Amino acid sequence: MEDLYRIWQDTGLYNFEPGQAAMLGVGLLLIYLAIQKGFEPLLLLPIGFGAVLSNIPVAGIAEDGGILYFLYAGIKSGVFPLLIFLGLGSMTDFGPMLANPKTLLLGAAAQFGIFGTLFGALALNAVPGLHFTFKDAAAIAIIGGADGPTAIYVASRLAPDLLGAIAVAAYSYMALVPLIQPPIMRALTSREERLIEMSQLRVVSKREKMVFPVVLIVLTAMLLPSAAPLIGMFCLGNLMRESGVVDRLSKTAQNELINVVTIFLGLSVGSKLSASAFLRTETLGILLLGAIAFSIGTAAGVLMAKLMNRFTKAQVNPLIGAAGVSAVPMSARVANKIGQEENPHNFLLMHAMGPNVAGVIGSAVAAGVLLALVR
Amino acid sequence: MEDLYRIWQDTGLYNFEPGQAAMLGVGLLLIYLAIQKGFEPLLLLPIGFGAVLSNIPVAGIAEDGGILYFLYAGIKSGVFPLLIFLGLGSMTDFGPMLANPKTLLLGAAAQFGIFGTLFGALALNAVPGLHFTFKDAAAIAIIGGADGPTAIYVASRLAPDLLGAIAVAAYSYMALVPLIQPPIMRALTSREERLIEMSQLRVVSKREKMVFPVVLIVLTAMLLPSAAPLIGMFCLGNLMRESGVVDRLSKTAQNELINVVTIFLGLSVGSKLSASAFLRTETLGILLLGAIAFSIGTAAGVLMAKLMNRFTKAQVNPLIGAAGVSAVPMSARVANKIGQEENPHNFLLMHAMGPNVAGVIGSAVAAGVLLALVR
Amino acid sequence: MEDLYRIWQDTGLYNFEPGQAAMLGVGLLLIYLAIQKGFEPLLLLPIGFGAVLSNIPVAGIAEDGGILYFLYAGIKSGVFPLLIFLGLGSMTDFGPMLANPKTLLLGAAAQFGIFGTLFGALALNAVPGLHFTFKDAAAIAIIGGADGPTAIYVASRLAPDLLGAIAVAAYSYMALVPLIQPPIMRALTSREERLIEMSQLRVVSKREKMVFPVVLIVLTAMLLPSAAPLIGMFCLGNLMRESGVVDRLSKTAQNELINVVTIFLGLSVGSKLSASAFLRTETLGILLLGAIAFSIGTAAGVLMAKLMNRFTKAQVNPLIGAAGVSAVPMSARVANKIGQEENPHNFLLMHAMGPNVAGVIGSAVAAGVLLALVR
Amino acid sequence: MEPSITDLLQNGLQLMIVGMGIVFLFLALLVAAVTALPRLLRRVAGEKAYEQVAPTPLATSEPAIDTDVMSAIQTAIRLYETQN
Amino acid sequence: MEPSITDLLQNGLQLMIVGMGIVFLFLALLVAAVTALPRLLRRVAGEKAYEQVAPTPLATSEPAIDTDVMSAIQTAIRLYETQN
Amino acid sequence: MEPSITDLLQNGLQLMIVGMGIVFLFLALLVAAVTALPRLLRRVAGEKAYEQVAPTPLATSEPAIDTDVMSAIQTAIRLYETQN
Ligand code: NA
Ligand code: NA
Ligand code: NA
Repeated sequence: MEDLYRIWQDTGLYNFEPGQAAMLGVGLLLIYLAIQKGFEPLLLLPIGFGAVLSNIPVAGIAEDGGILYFLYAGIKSGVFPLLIFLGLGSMTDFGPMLANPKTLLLGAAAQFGIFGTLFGALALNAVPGLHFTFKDAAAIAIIGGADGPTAIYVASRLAPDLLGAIAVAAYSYMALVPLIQPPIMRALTSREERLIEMSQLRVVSKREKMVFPVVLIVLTAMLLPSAAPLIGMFCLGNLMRESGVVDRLSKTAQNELINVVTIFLGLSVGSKLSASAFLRTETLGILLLGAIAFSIGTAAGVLMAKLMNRFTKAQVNPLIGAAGVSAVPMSARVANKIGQEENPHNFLLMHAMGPNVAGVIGSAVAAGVLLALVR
Repeated sequence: MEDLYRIWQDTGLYNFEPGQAAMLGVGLLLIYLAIQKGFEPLLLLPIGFGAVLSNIPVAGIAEDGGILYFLYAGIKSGVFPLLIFLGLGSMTDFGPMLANPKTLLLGAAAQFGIFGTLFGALALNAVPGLHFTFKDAAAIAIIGGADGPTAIYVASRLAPDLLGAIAVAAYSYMALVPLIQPPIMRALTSREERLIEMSQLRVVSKREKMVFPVVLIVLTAMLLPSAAPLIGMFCLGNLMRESGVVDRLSKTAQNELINVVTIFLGLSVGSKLSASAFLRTETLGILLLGAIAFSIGTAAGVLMAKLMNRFTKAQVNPLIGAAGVSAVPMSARVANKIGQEENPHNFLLMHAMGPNVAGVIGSAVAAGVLLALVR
Repeated sequence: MEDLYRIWQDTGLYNFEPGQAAMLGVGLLLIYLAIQKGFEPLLLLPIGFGAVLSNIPVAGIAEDGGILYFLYAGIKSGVFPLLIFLGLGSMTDFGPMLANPKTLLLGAAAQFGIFGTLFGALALNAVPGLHFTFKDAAAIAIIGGADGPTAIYVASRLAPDLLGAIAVAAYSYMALVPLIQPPIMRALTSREERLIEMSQLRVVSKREKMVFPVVLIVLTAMLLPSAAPLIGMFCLGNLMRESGVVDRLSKTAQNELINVVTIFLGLSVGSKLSASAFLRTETLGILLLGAIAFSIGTAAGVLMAKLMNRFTKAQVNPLIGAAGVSAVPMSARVANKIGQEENPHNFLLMHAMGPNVAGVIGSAVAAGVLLALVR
Repeated sequence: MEPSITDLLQNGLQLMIVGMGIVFLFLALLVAAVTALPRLLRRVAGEKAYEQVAPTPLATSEPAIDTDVMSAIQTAIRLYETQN
Repeated sequence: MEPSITDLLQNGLQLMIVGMGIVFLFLALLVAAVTALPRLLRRVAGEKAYEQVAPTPLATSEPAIDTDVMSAIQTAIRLYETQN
Repeated sequence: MEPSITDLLQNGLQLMIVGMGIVFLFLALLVAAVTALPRLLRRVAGEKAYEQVAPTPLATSEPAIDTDVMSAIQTAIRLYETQN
């Protein structure tokens, strides 16, 4: 019964390395968090399942010839995150931001979460056993953008080895936004500030919405070409949406196309969750830095709002500054909820959508800076 | 008029080899069967059309540079059949199987169709003019799994040359299930057995359905990693379905994604229906073996049910054993129909769905065994 | 602040070459025409945006490693235009053509637009500064087919460098059909001719519609294999539609699949709109020749109808001859409109749909001739 | 050596003649095939089968609706005009 | 050197035995796992949680409808038959 | 040679300053552009054109088929009205 022996030699039980078993557990944990705790299930369920599949010994699902290996080409080439951006663009309504343009500055301020974390990651090199290169630090810092596809895009370019940990951290903390942000928001604002009611947003014409993505891509072309792939695909999606002349393309981009790519993207990210890449002290560092990144971004957004109130008459409720980290639409909802704790009739949701989508642009701009300067 | 002469030299009429003309006829026959006879049209129509296109002389549609050549990469890499499995997983309800777990054993027994056929294929080497290697025999045997994507996946790995004939046989016999199975089912059962009424299935909780795909992939990882790609993608689809938190992904997997891949898969399979690969004595052998495979599988399922009835009190109607070959949901319907011939109030459909989906798992496991041991 | 200097050196402002700036303008113009003037927005919006993206300096979006570079593989391989044809086939109703088969000849006559333009393009070599090879001329001539995917398919095979200009010309003139055709149609017909009422179309049986695509692909296989990829994918789509047994595949082919491919195709075409390829005297020649091509095709269709009226009793309104250029369904609508100017009760739309879809076949046949003879 | 314009034009003319010839030949063959089709199908299917098909068009797959709607409206209008 | 038919058949027989053995072993293990599953889930979730789950199946996502509908109809028919 | 932590931190600080600067500059420019946008659009389109845009959006969307059906129906209605 040589066959029986060979099949025994081919079993997972015979071949499991401790690291693989542990990573299988990590994959199952992600699936559990996605389903039972509602942690960004659209991404974390496929990522977790990808981790399970790619850590099955012998099967080689993530190695050359396996399906996850082929799918990963979509991340390596940058195509998957860019197509996700196309879909997100065709889902995004820039109306609230166009109605109150100064909220763009809140989206700018929150990017301090990125650059502060970059500094933090470099400082962690002082801890024995941790070693982050400048590229690593930049890739980790982008978690502070609170924007999954941007993080995956940048990480796949600057530090592919850290991609798994960075994506997991990014999506986990996005899911944890309702836990991370409120204490910071409350600590940095007075009750009076949280009670500020904002004037109703003006109606934004269809034409304005249509011209905006064109203005944005032209500005990007002029000033920051390295951000053009991300911002460009986002603008294309948004233009398809707002132009109203290619509805069938826009519908497909925001439904079937983004769904298919999401499945493939999640599985591919999961395929990078190998023991050798994930079970390192560095991962702990990344998880720590991710939490710091979200906190800094939140604080910077709130403080920026308070600063703006010193200079302009039309007051901004500083809570919406926290939405500048993006994590669309979670952080906008958090701002709204904290506001209603003080006054149930104070609806901040639409006001928070402005900095929220501005945060997407802001982190794409920051990504462009990192891609241009970190080599 | 040199041009006229050149275009005449480029016509199909000038270039048709007899084999190509014959294969064009085969393609048209498959299309006819698909449309007029309802033979698994979703697959056989694209396969037949792919055969037509790839046998047009000069055009080179299935040669390097032609569209069918590029599409075939999706089979060669295994990606297409695995994506089909993802979609099927998100269409499958394991409820009836979970309600009556012992029906899993019926799905196991029916796999005797695979291994018995393997033996038969090897025996056919005694016939002069027929020559099947061990790999060929294993690839042919998988027809007995009555599961299209599994057959295509295994054949593309073990015997790509036979892929066309194997796929055509697999789907044709699946369509012929209502003709092949009933005589065997009647011959092996008594009237009393066919009249057996089964106790109503218990309600299966959502949580059980959700945990099952996770249990299945973990077991596969432990015991039979070579089956992990097939079973893994199936489990992912099923988990997306049952988790209820990623409905948009699940809907896309079971609709647009599987539809697109089905078109591409069918065309690619058709592109392997060349005269040199199909017009051989071996194809007759494959067609013969396919019929045998389905018959053995059916018989084994029925006999297993009878055997089980000797040991357990809760009786199983042996007709549902025939559904163990999979061929979802055709063979379950056949079991139901034969049962109602004896007693119109005996609804076996739901009971037959248990072994039916168990048969899918069973043949994926058998495929894993073949892929692990046949080299 | 070396970083600041480096980022300035990376800006578009620092790097813009005049040609890139101009092409960015061309891209924006195409977007404007698509949205504000309704110029075939499904294609020209993505094409225009692709032109903008690919002309952003430094970003390299259309260079090796950029997303548009990867997407362009879908044109280079011919896969994208063929998938579009699959979708168009599953959207096309050949009923009106089958009800009045002689309208096929109108679709044949209109292809004179192609071959006349070929001659014209070669003649333009007499103009100093213009230089078209025979391949170039053939690729330009296909604009006269008034069929986007056919033009892109042929151009990608014969003159990839001219692809951008040819696609832009093809889609622009299709959008201009309501301006280009009417004067020619009026000039070549008398009032009496424009008043001709055609007898009502007979009902075409489902079976006829189902058999037609099979007849068409078999004829193509026999006589003109070089047209088989285009006509084959069209026939597959049409057969999926008319067979009625694979509705889910047909729906997907004519919706999500064609939408996704349209976005990718448009972007890829746009990526070929570089200054060096587009800002040449040749482009002016192409635009001129495109207008001529549509005019010749229109005239030939109308004159053919008049000729046919001399030989058959059942009179054909010569206006529907203009629909033979294809440009589905625009030119059929134009025929209907001009007819109703004379007699508002004369409904030519359905009659014009016959030559309209015949024109699609006609230009695919002409494409086959060009691909077979021009090397 | 580059071909002269005269050569090019001569080749172009030749291609035009051959090309239009083939296009017409192909579509004329198609006219013949399509014209013969209904009779052929009737013979294959037999009178009864054919008649059974006749009433179905209304129930055909939906993508064809545009055409059906158009011709229905057309018919309705014709009817209306003749009756008033 | 080609293997003889006898060798092939012997190998085939061996693979058959090993293969069917593994298939049965695997699915039998699955039977055990699936049988233990509801009890395990009840223990993990606690009685209350489990009962809270019970009423939901009707409200589950729609693709499952066929199954639910089928078993509902089955129950209804059984009831009807026993009561008449 | 590996860069020292001090070097890394210094570079990080520099990148932070430059990066935040560019982010703010870019988004501030966007604020300016967006603020100017409505006025600019009004000037380009002219008051009248601008007002004319308002009522149309409902009628914009693409499916041109309905247009044909619409005009057929419209014609039918016209006919009816004139003749009765
Ligand atoms: Na952000
Ligand atoms: Na099976
Ligand atoms: Na045409």
